[in-house]
Amino acid sequence: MQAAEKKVFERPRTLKEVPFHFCPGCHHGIAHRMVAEAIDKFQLRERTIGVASVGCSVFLYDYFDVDVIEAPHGRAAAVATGVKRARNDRIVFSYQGDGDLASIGIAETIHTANRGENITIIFINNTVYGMTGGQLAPTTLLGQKTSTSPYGRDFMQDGYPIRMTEILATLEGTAFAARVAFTTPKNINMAKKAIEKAFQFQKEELGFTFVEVLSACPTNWGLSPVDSMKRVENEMIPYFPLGIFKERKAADVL
Amino acid sequence: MARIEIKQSLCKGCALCTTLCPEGLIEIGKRLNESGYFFAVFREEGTCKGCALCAKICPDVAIEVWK
Amino acid sequence: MIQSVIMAGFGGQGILLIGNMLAYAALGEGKHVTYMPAYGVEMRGGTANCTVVVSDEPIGSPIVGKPDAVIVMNLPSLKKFESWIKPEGKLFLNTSLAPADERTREDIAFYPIPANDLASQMGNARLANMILIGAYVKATGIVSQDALIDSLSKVISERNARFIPQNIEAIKLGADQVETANP
Amino acid sequence: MTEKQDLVKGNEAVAMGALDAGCRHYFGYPITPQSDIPEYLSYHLPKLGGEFVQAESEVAAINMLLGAAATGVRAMTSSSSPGISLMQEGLSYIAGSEIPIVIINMSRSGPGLGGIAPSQGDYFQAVKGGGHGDYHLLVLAPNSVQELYDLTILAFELAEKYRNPVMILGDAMIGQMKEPLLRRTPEKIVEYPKDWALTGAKGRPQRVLKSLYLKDGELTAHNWKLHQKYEAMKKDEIRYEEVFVEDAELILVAFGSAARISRTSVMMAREQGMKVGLFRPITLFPFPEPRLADFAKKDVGFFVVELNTGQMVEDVKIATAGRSVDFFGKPPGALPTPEEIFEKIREIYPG
Repeated sequence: MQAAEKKVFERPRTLKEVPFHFCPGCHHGIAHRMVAEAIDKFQLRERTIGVASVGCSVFLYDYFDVDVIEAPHGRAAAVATGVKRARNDRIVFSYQGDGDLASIGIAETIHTANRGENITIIFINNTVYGMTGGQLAPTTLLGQKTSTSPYGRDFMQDGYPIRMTEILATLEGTAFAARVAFTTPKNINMAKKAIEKAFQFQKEELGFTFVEVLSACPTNWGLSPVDSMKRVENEMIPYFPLGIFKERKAADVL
Repeated sequence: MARIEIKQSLCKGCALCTTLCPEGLIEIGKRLNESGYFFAVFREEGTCKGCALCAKICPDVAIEVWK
Repeated sequence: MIQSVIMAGFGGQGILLIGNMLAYAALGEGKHVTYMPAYGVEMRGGTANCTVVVSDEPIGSPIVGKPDAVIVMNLPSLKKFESWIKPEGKLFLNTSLAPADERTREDIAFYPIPANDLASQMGNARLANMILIGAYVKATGIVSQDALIDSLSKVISERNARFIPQNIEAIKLGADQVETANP
Repeated sequence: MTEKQDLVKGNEAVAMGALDAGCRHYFGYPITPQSDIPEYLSYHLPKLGGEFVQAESEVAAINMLLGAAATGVRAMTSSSSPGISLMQEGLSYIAGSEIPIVIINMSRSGPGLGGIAPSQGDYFQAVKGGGHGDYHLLVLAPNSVQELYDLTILAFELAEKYRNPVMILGDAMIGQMKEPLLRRTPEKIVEYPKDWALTGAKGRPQRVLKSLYLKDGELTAHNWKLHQKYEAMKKDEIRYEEVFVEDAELILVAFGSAARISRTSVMMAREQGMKVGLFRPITLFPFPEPRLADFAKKDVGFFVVELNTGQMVEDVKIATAGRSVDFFGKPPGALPTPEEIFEKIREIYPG
């Protein structure tokens, strides 16, 4: 007799059963799923408070079945700090794009990490401002054409793409910092583990946790979803190497 | 025997799943869904191993896997 | 009954300290009181002044254009505030640092007190402010000398409590100057 | 007077009021002339199990406040004019998201870096919105150390009652002055339901606090809802103080420090037999417009005194439409003396 059929992959409980508004082939959906899976894995849904940022991911509350507060552009890390300080037994995460986190909000990002706030930031780096139509981002690659760098990013004009994970990994308050991508089955698994670890670290109160996700933006890149995935692999990863850049073993005891 | 279920209403036809399926069992179909996308379809030919790579790469969480 | 006083001098002469003492003394006697430190660029310029108003009734303005009295601890403050004093008001002048002949008003009561010299004779030049506030309280009767002495414990930290007896001595010495100083 | 009175600095009275109102969360950034507030709270909050965070900027501070208050706790920040300008973005979001917070502006002088002298140059910013969008703060203007304490406690209640940011608009004068304070700790902290607070969606549907409304008609409805709230404040929350207004032929209108100084000028005028009164708005938003309109029905002149070149005077003119309104403005530098204002009264006093 054949064993009963079992569901081996299903939508995480924390992710509402509604279609994403993201463009076809956008990696936000994959990152959303992995965050929801991490929340489910540690049974955190009922004590999680999400912080939505300004950008394509602003509708966080439409997809995550958790309490959510919306932050002004760039301020998600400060808002998350406030939430955590008021409710230190809750799990607090913000989800931010590269314009939000690495440009207008870089001060909040760095100081939140430096204070070792026990929160998790999921950082989506797709090298452009997605929601406003593909303008130059702090992470735009050299030579990359965007709607405000029509001749390609030139370091004489716009400086260099910023590597946030490396910067944050240097800070004492950071407990975990990793960069991941979804380009291969191996990378997908690594990404899932990194996001889980970030939430696990927060649960264990080890300090600030940060996961940078290299993400495709087929619409603003003008590439198909499949070609966009190749661009992440062939152009982004060489400049933004994947891996765990900081992993604290235990909470600092001073 | 494993199989997948693609929720056609969630699918946007990005085709990322078609690139990862080791057995080549997924393709973009010829029909449009309610949102106007040619959605991915599963060819039920019996060689699916239930590896779930298609589901893991799907940006729209449109795939469920049964084993 | 409402009385106002402006106290002025260099930063470090203890002007704000004696302003606070007077305010605490008034509070101790159940009076209404406001204490307003000088605020502005002067604070950064090395000078200090404050205004204290003491009254039996609720006080309106903590800022005073025509004070009943002025306590002056240095020459620049004399030049700035002498003209503000109400007709028939009182000027308490530290003549150690602001010569008596620099003053111009004849319509006010004048209390020339060589506060720094007296303090030095006591062995502690920092007591000049206490001598002046002692004289002011004696001359105006705005609060009792006992209330003023009681206020020392409010403004002097426990760490420096051992200096309180010296301060009391200086207050009394200041009070003694009133009769000799008053014309 | 009771034995419990102590001589307290205005800024410290605010901090004491916050603690006695049950506020245990403070986020701020140092700026003259209000740093006594964070200094006091950084000492006391940890001992009370609270949180004191010195943020990296005023921008971060107001957003930490947004996050903390979103969870339903009483939270506060304080700053002074340039810092308050930096907080305007956050205030707009907080008003739009209907999160109760208390913000103290011990205002100094501007524009720009301006100076540290007392000023009332932030009146427009405080009462007309300040940030982008169609919103108001509820604005309270204390004029004594006691009122700084009492109104800070009230501010927390009103913030929760209306789910709206409440601003205490003081200035360098009342923040720095010392007066006797009676610390009348409320026996019971007045609180309002927090069925909106983010605490984790345990056993209830998800809650969201946001200011983005993109669906058809949603934002229109949201703006009208906020408007209704401001109308309710106008109906129920107007506060003012009157001195000698009954028979007055000339009514001084002033708030905060300017009112405090003017009060003495009014007494001087009364001693000279002049029928002069003082009307002091305590709420600047909602502005006591109806009461001023009542006076305007009588044959009475108005004289507005402000520590600026003319801001509240516009609201007085609206409220007293048709009446003569004189103005004496004193931009930052030296504070006006009561004698100076009295001279102005004498110039314009009828007859």
